Amino acid sequence: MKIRILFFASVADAARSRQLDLEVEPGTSVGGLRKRLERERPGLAGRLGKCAAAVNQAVAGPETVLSEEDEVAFLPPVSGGAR
Amino acid sequence: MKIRILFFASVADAARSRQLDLEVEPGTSVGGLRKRLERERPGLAGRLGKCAAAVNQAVAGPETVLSEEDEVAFLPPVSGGAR
Amino acid sequence: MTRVGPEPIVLEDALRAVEDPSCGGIAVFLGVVRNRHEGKRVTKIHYDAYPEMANAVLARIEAGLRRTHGAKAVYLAHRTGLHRVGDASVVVAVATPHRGEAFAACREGIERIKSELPVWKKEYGPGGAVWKEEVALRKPARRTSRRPAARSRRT
Amino acid sequence: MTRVGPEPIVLEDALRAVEDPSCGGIAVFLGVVRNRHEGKRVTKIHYDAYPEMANAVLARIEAGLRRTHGAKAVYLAHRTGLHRVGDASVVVAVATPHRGEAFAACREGIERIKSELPVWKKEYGPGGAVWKEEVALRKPARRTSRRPAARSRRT
Repeated sequence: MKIRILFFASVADAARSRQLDLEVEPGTSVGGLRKRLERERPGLAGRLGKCAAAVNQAVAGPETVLSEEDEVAFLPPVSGGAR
Repeated sequence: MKIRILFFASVADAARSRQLDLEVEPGTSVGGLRKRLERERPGLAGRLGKCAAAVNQAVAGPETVLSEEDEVAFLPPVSGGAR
Repeated sequence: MTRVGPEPIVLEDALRAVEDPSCGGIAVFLGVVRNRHEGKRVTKIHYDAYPEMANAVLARIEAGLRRTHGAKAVYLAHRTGLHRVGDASVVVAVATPHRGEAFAACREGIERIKSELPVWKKEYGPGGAVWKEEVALRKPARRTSRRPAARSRRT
Repeated sequence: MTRVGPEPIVLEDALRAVEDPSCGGIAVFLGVVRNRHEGKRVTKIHYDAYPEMANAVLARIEAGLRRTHGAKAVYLAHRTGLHRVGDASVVVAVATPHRGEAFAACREGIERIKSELPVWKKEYGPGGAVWKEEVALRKPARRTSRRPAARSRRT
């Protein structure tokens, strides 16, 4: 099934891309996708572990199972700002 | 000696005046002036006791002794506003 | 920068006054006339003031916010005269390097204004007008200990 | 009302958006780009964002401020793209009947934006540019428990 992946900030720089459409097996989880991307795309090795993930714009844990047409975003840490 | 007296808000309404130039004896205190005004000006009876006083624009206690040309203001309570 | 008078409050003036390249946070409080007070309808408000003293009190509050909260830029203004519902009567704007200080300074600014500023509010409603004289004016937290000069000796 | 995008932040828009005749207090926080960060000079900032999600997060924060603090009107905006020193990047404006609630809601608004909003900051200085990725993005305090719909099912 087809899903869309979004990268931002330093991860987009490392991926040299902000968006990626990918075929994955039914049953693929967010955590499984993360491992596959780190393995298959050299720039991403070690980069996605520090990211939160969102599925269809809502934060989702690694166990979340993906569906056809899902939009999966990897969200790096934010600055937080000086209080 | 001559002093200037200022009234505000409900006290100005009661005094039918915002400003009054008055001759007072040397040695007159803020508290003494307050008593005299309440006695001599009917509209003010019972009205100045709830006011703070300022001499030359700084809050001053009743014992403060006045000098020539002082500006004495009677400051009613304020609204405080709803927190 | 401080200001007491009948001119309308303009937020852009407040912002321009607190621009500071070292500051990342600007907190602003704007007090506006609302249509009810303690359950009763309000149609307009008149603010009476002792302007010379009010300006001096605002200047003292500004100095306090700079000293206590490290505020780099401060704008404090209270409008006088007649206000309609929705009109701004008071503004506090503070710029600080970080946001926590901006909030603390802004809050302290409006609380001190509400309790120390010689400004009085007359509320108009269907039942008539009434002065809201409820809280004794508080002596400023800090003031010069020197007895202030008499009128003739100032300017 | 919420807004994420490259348009400059205009404070008057925020104020107009929170006008409410039942409200006596408007608290505003404005985050601006400053010329230093942790001792280093900053010349400009670039904000990257996930705009669709950021707008959804802002809407959830707005709903939270209305529910928790009784905010009657809320304006939340974050600008994206390139900012110079002094440019506003984020604004939180909240109108409430009384001032205490306005401060509390405004503070909560900016804290939630800083920790929940999918917006990233790249800082430019004499030594080059660096993404400031320091705090794990926090899952919003409240969210719908329903699993959100996939792309094709939304619009």
